[in-house]
Amino acid sequence: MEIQVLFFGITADLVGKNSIILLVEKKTTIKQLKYDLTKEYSSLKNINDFAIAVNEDYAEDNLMLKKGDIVAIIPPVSGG
Amino acid sequence: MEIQVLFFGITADLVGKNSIILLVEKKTTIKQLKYDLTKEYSSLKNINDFAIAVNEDYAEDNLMLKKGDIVAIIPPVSGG
Amino acid sequence: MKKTSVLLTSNKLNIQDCYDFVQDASCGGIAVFIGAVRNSTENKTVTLLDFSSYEPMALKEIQKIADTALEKFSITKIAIHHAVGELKIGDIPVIIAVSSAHRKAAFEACEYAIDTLKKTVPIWKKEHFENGEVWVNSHP
Amino acid sequence: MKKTSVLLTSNKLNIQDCYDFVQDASCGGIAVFIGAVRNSTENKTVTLLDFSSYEPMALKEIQKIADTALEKFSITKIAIHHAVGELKIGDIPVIIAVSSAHRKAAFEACEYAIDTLKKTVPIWKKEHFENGEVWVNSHP
Repeated sequence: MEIQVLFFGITADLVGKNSIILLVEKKTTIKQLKYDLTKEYSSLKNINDFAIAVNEDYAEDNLMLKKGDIVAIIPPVSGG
Repeated sequence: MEIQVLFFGITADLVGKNSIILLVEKKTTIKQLKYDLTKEYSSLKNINDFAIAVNEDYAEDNLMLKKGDIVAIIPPVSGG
Repeated sequence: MKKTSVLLTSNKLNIQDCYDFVQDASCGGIAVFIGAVRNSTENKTVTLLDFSSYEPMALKEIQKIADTALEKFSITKIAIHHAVGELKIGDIPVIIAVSSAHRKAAFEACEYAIDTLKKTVPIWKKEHFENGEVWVNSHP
Repeated sequence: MKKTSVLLTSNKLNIQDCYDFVQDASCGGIAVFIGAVRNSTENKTVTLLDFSSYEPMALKEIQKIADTALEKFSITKIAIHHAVGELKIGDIPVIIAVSSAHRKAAFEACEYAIDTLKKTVPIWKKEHFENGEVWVNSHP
């Protein structure tokens, strides 16, 4: 199934893109997605851990993705 | 010897004056002055304790007054 | 460089003035406290507050607070401005602004300054109600 | 009555706007935190900061902070305004203003809001130096 993945901050620079469409298996968890992304974009290993948001909310590692989800890669934030 | 005594806040209302010239013995302490003032102006008993400043600084009970001192009666403050 | 701005005035206080004084290129955070005249005390409706002071001593005590805050906390600049005279609901009796490299010290110094001001500075307020008036803090 | 004002903007932030929003006749104290762009980080000279955000999520997270502050503390109103885009030294990336009947709650809520914002809101800053640039917080 297709999901959209958005990259922000340093991750957009490392991956060289702001957004991709990714094909994932049904029942893929956030944890699995993180593993897959880091495998595909090994440059992501160069930063502190990143968080994942699904449809604009922070997601736990065990959440399962659904078709059409918008996933955002959230490197350590630095607002304020 | 002569000293000047200034009244502020509620004490000016209670005493009915902003300022008096007072004759005190040499070596009068702040503690003695408070006692004398409360005796002379018994309405001062109607308020919470008051502090005394001498020449614009808070004074301890054991400080001795000097000729020409400017003494201020400081009821509980309520700025801010 | 002047690090403290101390003011006792019958004019309207200005937040931007305090901010502009403490703002500094080395500072990452500015904490500001603004006192405001509330419309009630202990369920009684306040119509206005009248602030009086022992002016020379009040200025000295406010200056002491500013100087002590600079010693006690890692801050850059501090402004303490207080109004006197008649203030209406919503008017501003006091503004305290503190700048520092990091925000924690600015918050701490700002709270220290307002807490101390309310204990030591010879300023008094008389609350006026619809049917009377009272000197705040003065009665047992 | 609207109790929260949340803003993410590429325009200049305005302290008076935040004050005016939170000011209320029932409030005796207003605590304000103003973030400012510092001229140095770890002894390196900063020339400018570039703030980017995941805008819809950032707005939701800022709104959550405002709502939670209203639940956790005895406060009346809260404004949280954040800037995005390029900011120079002395410019203001964030303003948080909190009003309450009594000052303690306003200070606590203001610190809570800025502390939480720095942990949860998806906003990132890139620091530009004379000879390079770096994403803040991103490297081990």
